Amino acid sequence: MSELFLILFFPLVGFLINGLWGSRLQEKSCALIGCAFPLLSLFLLTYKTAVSDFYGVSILFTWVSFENLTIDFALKLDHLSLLMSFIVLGIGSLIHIYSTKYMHGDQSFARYFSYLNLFLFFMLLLVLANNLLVMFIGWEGVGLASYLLIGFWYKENENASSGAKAFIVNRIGDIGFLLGIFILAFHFQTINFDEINRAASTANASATMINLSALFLFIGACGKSAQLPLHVWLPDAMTGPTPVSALIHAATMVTAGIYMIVRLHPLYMQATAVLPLIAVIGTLTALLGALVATVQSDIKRVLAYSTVSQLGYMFAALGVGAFYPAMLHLFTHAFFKATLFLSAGAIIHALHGEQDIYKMGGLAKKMPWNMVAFLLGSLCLAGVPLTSGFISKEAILMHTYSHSHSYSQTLTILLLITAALTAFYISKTFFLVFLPSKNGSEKPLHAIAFAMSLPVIALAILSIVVGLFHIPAFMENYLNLAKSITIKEEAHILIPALSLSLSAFAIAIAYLITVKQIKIVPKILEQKFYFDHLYEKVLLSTLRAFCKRVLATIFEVKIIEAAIWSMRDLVLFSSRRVTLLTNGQIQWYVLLILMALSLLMVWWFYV
Amino acid sequence: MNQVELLFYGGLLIVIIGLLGVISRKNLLSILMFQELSLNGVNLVLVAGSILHHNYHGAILSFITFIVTAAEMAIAILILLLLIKKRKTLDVTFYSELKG
Amino acid sequence: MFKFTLGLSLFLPLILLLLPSQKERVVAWVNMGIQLLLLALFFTMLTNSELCEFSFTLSESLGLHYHLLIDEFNKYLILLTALIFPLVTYASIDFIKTEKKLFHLMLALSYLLIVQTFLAQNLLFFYAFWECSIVPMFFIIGIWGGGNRLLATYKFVLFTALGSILMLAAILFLVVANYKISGVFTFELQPLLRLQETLPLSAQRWAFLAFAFAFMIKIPVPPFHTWLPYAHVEAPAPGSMLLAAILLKMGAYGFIKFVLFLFPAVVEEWRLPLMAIFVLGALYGSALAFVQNDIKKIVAYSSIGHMGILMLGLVTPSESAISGAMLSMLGHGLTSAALFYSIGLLYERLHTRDLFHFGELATTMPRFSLLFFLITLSAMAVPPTLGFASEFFIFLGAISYSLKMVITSNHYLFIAVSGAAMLTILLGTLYSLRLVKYLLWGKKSEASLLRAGVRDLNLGECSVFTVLLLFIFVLGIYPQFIIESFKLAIKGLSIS
Amino acid sequence: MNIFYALLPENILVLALLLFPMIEVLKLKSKALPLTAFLLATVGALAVLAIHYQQALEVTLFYGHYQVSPNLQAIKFLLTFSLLPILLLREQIFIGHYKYYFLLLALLYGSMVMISSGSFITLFVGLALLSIPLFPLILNGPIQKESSESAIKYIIIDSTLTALFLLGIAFIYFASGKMDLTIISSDNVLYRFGCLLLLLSLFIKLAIVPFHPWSPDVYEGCDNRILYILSVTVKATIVFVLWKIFANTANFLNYPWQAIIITLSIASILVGNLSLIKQTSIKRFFAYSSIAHMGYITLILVVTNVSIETIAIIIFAYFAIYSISMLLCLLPLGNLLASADQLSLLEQFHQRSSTRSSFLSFGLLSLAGIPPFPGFWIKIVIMGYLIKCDYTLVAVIAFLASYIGIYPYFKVMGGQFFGAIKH
Repeated sequence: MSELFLILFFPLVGFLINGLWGSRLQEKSCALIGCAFPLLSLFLLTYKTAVSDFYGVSILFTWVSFENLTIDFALKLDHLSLLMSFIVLGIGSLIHIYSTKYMHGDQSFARYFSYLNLFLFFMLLLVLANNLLVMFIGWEGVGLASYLLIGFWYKENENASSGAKAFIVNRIGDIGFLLGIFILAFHFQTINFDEINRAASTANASATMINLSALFLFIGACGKSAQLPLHVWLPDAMTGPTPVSALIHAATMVTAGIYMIVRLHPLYMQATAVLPLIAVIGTLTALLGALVATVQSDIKRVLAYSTVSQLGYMFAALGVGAFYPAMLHLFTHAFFKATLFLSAGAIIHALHGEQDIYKMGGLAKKMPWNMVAFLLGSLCLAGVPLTSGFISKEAILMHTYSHSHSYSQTLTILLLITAALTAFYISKTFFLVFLPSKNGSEKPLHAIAFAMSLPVIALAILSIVVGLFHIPAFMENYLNLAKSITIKEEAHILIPALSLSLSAFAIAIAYLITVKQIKIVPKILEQKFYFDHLYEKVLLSTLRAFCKRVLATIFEVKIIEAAIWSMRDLVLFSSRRVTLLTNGQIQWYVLLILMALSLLMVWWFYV
Repeated sequence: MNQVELLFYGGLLIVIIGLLGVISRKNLLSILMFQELSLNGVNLVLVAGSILHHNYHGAILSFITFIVTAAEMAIAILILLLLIKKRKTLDVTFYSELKG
Repeated sequence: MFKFTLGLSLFLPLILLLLPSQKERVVAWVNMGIQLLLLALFFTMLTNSELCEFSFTLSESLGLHYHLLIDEFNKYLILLTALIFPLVTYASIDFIKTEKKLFHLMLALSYLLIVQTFLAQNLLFFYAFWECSIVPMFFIIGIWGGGNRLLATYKFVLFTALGSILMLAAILFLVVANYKISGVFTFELQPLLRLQETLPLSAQRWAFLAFAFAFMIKIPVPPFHTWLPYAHVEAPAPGSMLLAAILLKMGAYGFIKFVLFLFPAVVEEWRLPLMAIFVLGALYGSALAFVQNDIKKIVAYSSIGHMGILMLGLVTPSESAISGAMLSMLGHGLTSAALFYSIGLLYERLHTRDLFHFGELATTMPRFSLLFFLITLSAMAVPPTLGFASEFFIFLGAISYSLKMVITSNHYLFIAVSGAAMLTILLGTLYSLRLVKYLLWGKKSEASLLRAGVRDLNLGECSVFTVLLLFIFVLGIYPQFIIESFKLAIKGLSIS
Repeated sequence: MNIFYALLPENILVLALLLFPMIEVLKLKSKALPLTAFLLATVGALAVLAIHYQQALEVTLFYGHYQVSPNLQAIKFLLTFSLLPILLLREQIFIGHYKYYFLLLALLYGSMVMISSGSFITLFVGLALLSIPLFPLILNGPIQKESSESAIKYIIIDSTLTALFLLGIAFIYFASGKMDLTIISSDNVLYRFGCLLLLLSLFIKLAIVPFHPWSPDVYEGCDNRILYILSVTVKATIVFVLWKIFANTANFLNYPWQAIIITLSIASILVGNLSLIKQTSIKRFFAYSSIAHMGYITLILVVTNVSIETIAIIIFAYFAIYSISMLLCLLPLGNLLASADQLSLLEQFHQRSSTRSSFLSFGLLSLAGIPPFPGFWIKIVIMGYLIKCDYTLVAVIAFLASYIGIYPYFKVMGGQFFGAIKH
């Protein structure tokens, strides 16, 4: 059982070595250490699962024990967390190998690898947690690691500020998460997952408490997985190195929210009031993400917004109670989005940092392998049949369609539209980048090392393979999550037909647009629905102005200081008055005595 | 009203005149004289008391007051001499530098 | 054993007095040596967990017993003081340039007074040491302070003196009331505890107000906090380390010992207004910390925020909240000491405290920025640190108590108050990240005075940080053994 | 014979007093003789007083006009003992040891007579003896111009005081016919007015608020030894006399008396502390602080439900502590006050001589009433007794008034270390 902690602590050891002695070692050994430890834990994980069936909970120590609540630092391995840790470690190691070459020559190379290993440690902690607190520690740790990695090139001010923005938006979500933990701790007197799930399904759990805790946990998930109100940080997080975006902002970190909800799905089954909300927010985010992605010019921002919309898809699935399709989509999305990001990274690396797709062109012949990987990735994303993306997307659409609620029909229509839009913007990007065009730059391309293209190709193959060989069916009974929807029979034909026709139509339009170089950019999309404006100009500046003007000046100075200074002046004024009493004339003193005497005499007799 | 009350109110009147004189006069010497006057006024009251109560306490005390006032005035006048030598003036208003 | 340690801490100032004033380094190292010895003694004494007591009666008729007792509440505060003082002395070796011997004398004096205040069980002696601890701080800020230090010292002295004068009146009132009822004229805490049944509630309210007012000034709870920014900005780095780490805790400790124990009925009756005041104070403090441009002011206002949350924990009658508050006393003590130490280092190198004069410290001072970043983590309450553990427990207690209130007597205000309290985490993140952004990351601003020759931390300075960080992270990861010892203490507070 | 024995301490003083004119007549030029004579007399008196206290001698002489009892002897012991530190303070103006010590002995003799007086007559004699020797002492202050002015002021105030005091005695005698000190509560208007006059005239001597303006001017003029005598010995005798007359008539102090005393003493604490803030001269600073301190001690007269002896002990302890703190303040100053008398002299005092400045700060802190120093404990005792006979509100106001005083004391003390004793 203690191997579980070993798996967890290997990346931590990597972080410590690189962190403390990184600057002394040269680049090669840093890279070696950086990649070795994740691979080691991946190998240990596969060896253990293959050899002995060592699922179950292992407790390290009790973190705290009050009368009615004991929280212990425990890890748990079951099918769900095994799957997630495979994703994390698998994609993580590939990205480590990829970034050895990508970050080649960067002078704080060791620092980069230490942060990556730190991220892996916290992500594993989050995935393998047995109770909400350990998950929260992983949750915040992952936010911290993403803050460090986004602001990795801290020389430019806006990198640091976008890192800070990511961390702050995550913290807003985390406050919700904390509230959820407290409500659960108060109501069920425990925060272990299985105890909560068991207690939630019993009768005496009060509906309001369950709904409240589900809502707040969902707010936490929104913060982390960039759903509608709190999604602003993900596009800005692209200022970090591309492997970072691939690992953190595509495959692993952003999926934490979905994993949490799937982990607590019995609780969410009972939370009948919250599920529709999740579904609606999910769909809206999906739609908004897709819409904005269509007008993005920076290749990484296109992929960022597509991640936002795909996450929206997953949350919509969760909203309608289709937990398994959501996990499936998460699984497939992790692979093909990682492929897209890595190949985009390779492209940027080749074009010496050029990220604007309108300035790229004609890379098909120059980078054939990359083109194939990008093509496969975008096919999955667009949901073309026979790809893994198609299978998971169809599963979600079918479940939303056959969901018994009144609004589920509208949801399905919206999701179909987003599917079409996704197909449109990904194919537009593909055509713009790879089809020969005049504005492509003729500079000699930066050589792409083999170590960079290997992971890209591997991921591309994986994203296709995952779809075939009825792996989804195997996974369904492997995860045995609760199923509450029976799919209507007509859905099997209607949904695939509709989505196919729509995406084909979208790809055609995309081709037309790239050929004609038509560039129509509606204002509202341009401004990303004014969300950034809302946060930056409206919320933050009013808060700062409020604190500065109202609190700092009016309250602090005008009221409190003024009160103190007025007391001081009163004392000084009275002390001046009192000292005037002794004005030096003797006769005044004698007069004072007689006056006081007579006054007291009068008071004496009339009292 | 019989003799004793007359003596009593007479003495009281003299004391009050003495005190008022101290306040109003400008010349230091006259202030001292008025204080002497008020002290003697008190003697009258004391004597009136001893007449009323037929015992000699009041008389003894008035006798002692004579001694005390004499001593006080003696020293006071000597000090006045010193002041005149130094400050060449007896006006009270000049003796008011120490203040605040 | 207890007598020996107390005696040693008593005669520390005298020993220093005898040393020759020319050889400053000798004085400094003797002072630090003795304080380290005291730390060791206190540590050994506390770990074998028998409660040491020491008392002799000064005058029976007046009930003046010089009675010192280490109980669960002040055990860890004593350890905190014993830990912080050697660091402060070490810091003062290179921060204080003039009158070194006098400074070390003042440090020894305040060490003596603070330890006695924590241990005193006799109300009058508690008051005596509480008021006298102003004098060393008065000199520390006054002589070695910054620009307008006179205003800062007098504000500090007058504020705390006003509070303690009212407390003295309340103490006398209690003692005489006890005398009238039980015929025994004593300042001891135990007999006064029985007072809460007999004393009429209205009299208890007045006494409660006087005590609470005195402690609220010291903690600083916003309406009475204006002395803290002045005192912190003007105090020399060791002085503000001492002020933030220990003196603020005296207020909180006093609140537990003399308000929660003496007037539980009044606290019960006014629980909601109290919680509201503390939470508003915390929000106010953190909001102000967000807009300051002077880094010392930022940290000063942030400690107001943290202390507000700590007091919220104290007032909520749930076991996790109170143990969280005790933990946060240690946590805040360690973090604010480290923060002020780092600001002192920066000031000593660049002679500026303006936020925008820094930038790109990560490249010029890599070791400093790593340690500084870890400390801000604890200030922001990020998980593995002690800051997070304590705030987690406080909010856990506050939210579960308010939920209980909602269920039992559907009293919705409690939820609003503890909900608002959660916002302090967000505000905390905002100002800490702003601090880190302008200090560590970003390009060297043109106004920045960062010459190339800024030297990074030497071994000594790093060791100070590592000691503090060690405690922060170890206690953050394993707070159980401290929570364990609070269990029976909290029973005394008869919490549901 | 036992009359001579009972009066032995006073007789020793009289003998010494007689000795001094002899020295003048014989024109002995030796400087040390007056000092030794003074020392011999005081130490002899102290010894005899101690012996009397041992034997618990209890005698009333001269038909009740003169009492001798253990605690009276103890009080006399304190007064003579409080006079000894004068020798430590360096004198500024040399007016001839012979005259100086002669007047001191007369002063001491007067206070002894006043303390053990049995009736108003001896009381009046004592009062006269107490105040007249002070005229020449004040006159010989450091700066001739100022001290002469303060001497004349002191004379005029003192004579009005004796006039009022006598008037009070006359009224009491006229109304009751008796001269002994036991005050009875009668509703005879004249009698009660006489007692009021008596009380207030003694308050003038103590410089309680409405009658206080003379004391800062007088203090500013005289040199620091006389300043010490004025504020400690003279005021102690007056307070003990007040205690003798008013404290033991418990029923006497019904409503109006207590109200008067409380208002006056609270007012004097307030005025004393308030006017400390704007002071620039050191001597005036001590004058106002002594006004404030007198405010505290007169409060003790109001306490009724406690035995007379405890009040005497409290007054005893109060003046002992007060004299110690005054000494702690005056000794370090030494001849600093000879030339100028500005508070600004004290700036950077610490740099000049650290030991003396630390003594001065101890003295100032104990005057301010900061805990570990004696000034604080005695205040606690007084306030404790006040609250015991439930004057809680009075105690709280007294605390707040003393709080105002903390700033000036800290300002002066701080000034030594920080420099710039500006407001």
